[in-house]
Amino acid sequence: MELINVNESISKNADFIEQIGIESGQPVQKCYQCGKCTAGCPVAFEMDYPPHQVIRMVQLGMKDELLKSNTIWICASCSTCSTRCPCKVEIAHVMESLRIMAGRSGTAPVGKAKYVEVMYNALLSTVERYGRTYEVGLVMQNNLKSGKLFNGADMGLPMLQRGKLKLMPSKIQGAAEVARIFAEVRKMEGGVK
Amino acid sequence: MLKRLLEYVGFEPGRFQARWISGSEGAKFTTTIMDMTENIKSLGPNKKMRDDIV
Amino acid sequence: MSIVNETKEFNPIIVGFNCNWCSYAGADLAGVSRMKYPANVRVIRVPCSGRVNPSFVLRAFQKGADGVLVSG
Amino acid sequence: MVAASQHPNIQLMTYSEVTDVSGYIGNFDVTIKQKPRYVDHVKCTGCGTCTEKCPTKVPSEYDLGIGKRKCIYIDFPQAVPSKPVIDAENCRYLKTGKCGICKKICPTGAVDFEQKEEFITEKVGAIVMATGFDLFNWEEAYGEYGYGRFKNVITGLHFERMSNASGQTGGKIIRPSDGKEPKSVVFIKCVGSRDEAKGKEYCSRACCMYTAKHAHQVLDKIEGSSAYIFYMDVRTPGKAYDEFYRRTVEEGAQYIRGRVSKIYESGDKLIVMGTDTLLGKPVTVEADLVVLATAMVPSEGSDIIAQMVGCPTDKDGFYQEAHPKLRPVETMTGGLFLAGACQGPRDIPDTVSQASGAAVKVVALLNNDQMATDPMITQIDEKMCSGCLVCKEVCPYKAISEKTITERIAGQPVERVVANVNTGLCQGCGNCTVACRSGAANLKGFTNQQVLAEVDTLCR
Amino acid sequence: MAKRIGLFVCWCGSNIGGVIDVPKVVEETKNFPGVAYATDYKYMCSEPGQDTIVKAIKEHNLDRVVVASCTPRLHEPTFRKTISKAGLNPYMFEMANIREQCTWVHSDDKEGATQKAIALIKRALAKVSKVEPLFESYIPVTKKALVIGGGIAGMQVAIDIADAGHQVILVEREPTIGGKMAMLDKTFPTLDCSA
Amino acid sequence: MRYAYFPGCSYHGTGKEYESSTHAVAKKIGMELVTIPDWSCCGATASHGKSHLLNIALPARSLAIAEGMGIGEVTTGCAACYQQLAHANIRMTESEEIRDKVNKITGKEYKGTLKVKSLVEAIGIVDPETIKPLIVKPLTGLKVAAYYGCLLVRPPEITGFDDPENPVFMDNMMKLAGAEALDWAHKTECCGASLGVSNLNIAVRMINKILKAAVESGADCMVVACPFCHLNMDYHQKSVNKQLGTTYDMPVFYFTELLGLAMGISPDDLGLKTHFTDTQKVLNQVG
Repeated sequence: MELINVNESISKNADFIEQIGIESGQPVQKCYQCGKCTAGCPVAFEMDYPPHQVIRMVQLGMKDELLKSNTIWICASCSTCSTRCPCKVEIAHVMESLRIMAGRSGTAPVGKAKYVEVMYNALLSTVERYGRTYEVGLVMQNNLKSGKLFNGADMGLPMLQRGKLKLMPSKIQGAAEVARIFAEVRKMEGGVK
Repeated sequence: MLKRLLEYVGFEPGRFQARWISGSEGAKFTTTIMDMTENIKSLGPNKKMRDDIV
Repeated sequence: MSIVNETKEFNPIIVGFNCNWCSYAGADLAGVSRMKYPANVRVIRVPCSGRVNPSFVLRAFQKGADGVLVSG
Repeated sequence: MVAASQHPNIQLMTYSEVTDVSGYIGNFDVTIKQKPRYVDHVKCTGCGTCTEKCPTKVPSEYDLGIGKRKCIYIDFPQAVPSKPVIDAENCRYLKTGKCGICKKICPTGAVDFEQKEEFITEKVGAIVMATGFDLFNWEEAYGEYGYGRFKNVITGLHFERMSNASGQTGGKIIRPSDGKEPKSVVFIKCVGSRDEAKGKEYCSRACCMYTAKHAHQVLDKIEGSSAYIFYMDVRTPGKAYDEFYRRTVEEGAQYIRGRVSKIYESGDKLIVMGTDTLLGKPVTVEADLVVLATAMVPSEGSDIIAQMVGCPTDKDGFYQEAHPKLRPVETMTGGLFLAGACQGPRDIPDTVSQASGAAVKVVALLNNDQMATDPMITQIDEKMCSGCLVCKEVCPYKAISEKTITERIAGQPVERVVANVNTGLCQGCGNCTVACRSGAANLKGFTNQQVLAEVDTLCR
Repeated sequence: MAKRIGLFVCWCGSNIGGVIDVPKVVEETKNFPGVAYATDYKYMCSEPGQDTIVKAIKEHNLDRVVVASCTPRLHEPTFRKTISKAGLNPYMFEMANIREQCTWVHSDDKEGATQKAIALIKRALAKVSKVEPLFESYIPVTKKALVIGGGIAGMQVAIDIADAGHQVILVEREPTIGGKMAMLDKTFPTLDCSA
Repeated sequence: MRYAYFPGCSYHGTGKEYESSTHAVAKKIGMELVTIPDWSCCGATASHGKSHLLNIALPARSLAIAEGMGIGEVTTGCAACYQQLAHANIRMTESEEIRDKVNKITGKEYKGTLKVKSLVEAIGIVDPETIKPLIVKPLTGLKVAAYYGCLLVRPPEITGFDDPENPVFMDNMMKLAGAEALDWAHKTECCGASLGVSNLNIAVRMINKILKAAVESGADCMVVACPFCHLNMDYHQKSVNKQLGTTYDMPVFYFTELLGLAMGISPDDLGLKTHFTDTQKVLNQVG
């Protein structure tokens, strides 16, 4: 097991600890590790670090491990943890901020986390192009990128039969406006992919 | 209220502070003094109300 | 009364009105713990921050204080 | 309890409430309301015939609703005084005028439906607040634990009533839903305590120990049982406390470090969803009974008494001591002392020591025929006082009253109201001197002139 | 009558004397209006230190005293007693806190600390020039106590006061005393019965 | 009762029957739903993993358009859209700084005058006396497990209309429709949402837990108020059976569908044919 030098970790990543506090707006230092977040988390079973450990790692400045962890992507943002936290830490917000930071730092998620990221990107890129989600395009792009070519292919036919899939994307009139939103945000934040 | 009065006569608000510091908060006292000193240094000397200048 | 020498580094005079039970004790504690802070604050002990009459504060400014701290 | 009731120097007034307090240290005037008991306790011998025959049954407050009591009742067999009272809210006779069985059968004729509430006034030199605590109302806050909808989720106090031999179950621990003996019991600590979001930020101090005791009782009394305790920290700072806790662990109690996120019913079991933070994994436990260690909060009505006697409270409603370390049993009001959980959560050993501490303070005061007062108090210059009495409003100690003086103006006697400071009540805070517009109020030892001289010198 | 102030500056060993220039401080403050006598001593609160004060009051006919040493929260009562031994009203007294709020916190700025000590002593001198004798008043005490609440705390208080020979009224709103404790089964850590 | 209506991207996709039943029921109870012209995607669960600003700006565009319609309140059937809109609305009303920044990004002026309600709330607050006479075919005897999921009720700072631990709005509506609303364990457990797309093997375990609790409670069917919940509970039920060897056959309805049935709207008009689990046995049961 890896030995962690605590003073080094905290001093090296002081900026990171502060940044997470600012971006998420959450009083991460208040956490006293009761674990209620993990106890109620519906996806904890798939995470490499359970939610309460993620908060602990933020407190200790373990940036590299956090940004590489699959937890921040597996988190379904259901906010069960935030709702029940005795210290009023909205853990789901912290997870979001970590995802955003991971994206910014170019840390590529792997495995299951990768699929989540690919799906998010696929969804957003259809939105950027058409203004709305385009399900067929989304699934196709998702599968191409995630390498799971036939994922959900068995879903397509029954969906189609029930009229639940439109093969062609519907572009809204204001699609350019939506694209502009993406562009502006990129300009402001400098390099959101 | 006093603060508003002071501002009214053109006084920089940083010069007057009211703080709650309990008997167990020595550190808070220290930081309050340090912050205030810095703050007032940047404001410069109090010239507005001094008897000898007015 | 001395006029502040503008060429020297400005060292403000801060007058503190400290409650005997709270912040005066806090200031003592800072001493006991050997903390360090600038020597320009001078404390007047009052029985309670409620004792501080606004006129005291105004008087301090009139007489040349650069800052006043009332703490309870 | 018997010691307190039989002491020749103690006048015991049960079923009574303090309704008014005035005066100051050494000289308080108090009014006490004696609620009607409808039983003459001089005539009553405590034979208990009436409680046997009373036809009305209501849930027992004493047993927290687990059991029932009669309408004319004694709380529990060892109660002091061991004489019954009639609960007017539920008594058939008092509500409808019919029944009166107790009156008919009482061998000494002690039942008296005509009793009215009485007010007694007393003069005392010191007052001790010992109003105790209540349990945090978790049913209102903890939806994830079922809002009290699950019968087999109970509090530690309920558990005490079940394991107490004089309780309704005769000391048998059962599941309230079906009366069966629980084999798997889960304890959850810090319910309401250390929970800023739902309850109180503070630690309730006694729960770690009584939960260890409960776990011990489960393992001791129920054969083949298991006890699981969800905790964040085990706090055992008392003589022989940690040894007790360790013994419970060695007896087989499973301590799991983590909070419980949710409890739900599945069949006749309760599923407890928690975490083992030491393992770093979520866990579930199947339970027959869940016992919550709920937070201690100030007892109901303690705020009313606080207002009556002028006792400051902290942000959680506990009575505020004069100084947490140096004057823990005194208050900022002279002659008013604190004992027990009304000042903050504490266990029995601490309560007893604090109570003795408060007693010494009272005795030290009462040993004197008269007492010196601090001279650094407010002085009113009656000539300057305009009688506006703004000072009276701002005084936190209710030390200022109005007084009528007679002056001679142009040879004519004229009556005029001025402020008057009670030297026993004034604590020398000086709030009045700031409020005083005419400059009549001055604080001896910290006069305006003195402070201004200090200011002048310092700023030079 | 002209005021005759006595000023006593304490070294507190090296606690004060090691940081500020005590003789200089005395020199700078002894000409403050009203000061009739000024001196310094190693430990003002020690018995010889207190004797110095008593002697000086008598010899120099002082009517009020300033001691510059530690926080008044520590030794104000001590010195009040000292000067009343010398026949002064104990309230004709003021302290300047040049330890906790000066030398201890400014040991890295000796010049600043010295200046501050002078200012603080002058403050005390200014205040003491304005003080007047104060007298305690006396109020009678009713020898009876009221205890509100008949739980474990209330019962214990009542018994202890009663044992000391005073009357106690113990008020409980429920029909029985005992409070929460009476509801308990055995009590930790000894598992003895609660009732 | 007039609302600016935000259909959400699944309106003619996977959540088609929600859309049709919503309009059918709204018409019955006299609720006017005016679709926000040229609305755009709210960002769903994807944008908050990308950028805090984008996450507010995407829904802000639709909010700005809706504000221009002069209707004070916005509603949407989709729980995810609801939360995105409500979240953006709160952030933009709370802080002028964020509002100005976001308005600059969208190029549209949103002043922050709107109220955002979920469809559950919008219909839930309708006076029961208005709905009662419309119930012509009460769902007598039908045992319903109302499933709220996450985003309708959490986090309470944003949603706040119903209890996050034991919500009752849908239960009350089902009772109004004559059905029996069951008290069951997992009303607000998360179904996995988009994990159903990206990592189905994770989602099936989450779905399984919820379905199991619903079956244990003795429910004849589940009722939901979110296209994602529906997709996971309904369509992926079969995936759960396949992957975990279970044999669930639990019909899953949108609450608007069951309300519609009770109001006598034909199953075809409600779009009941397009479910993946068989709805026939429930239809038979309620006649």
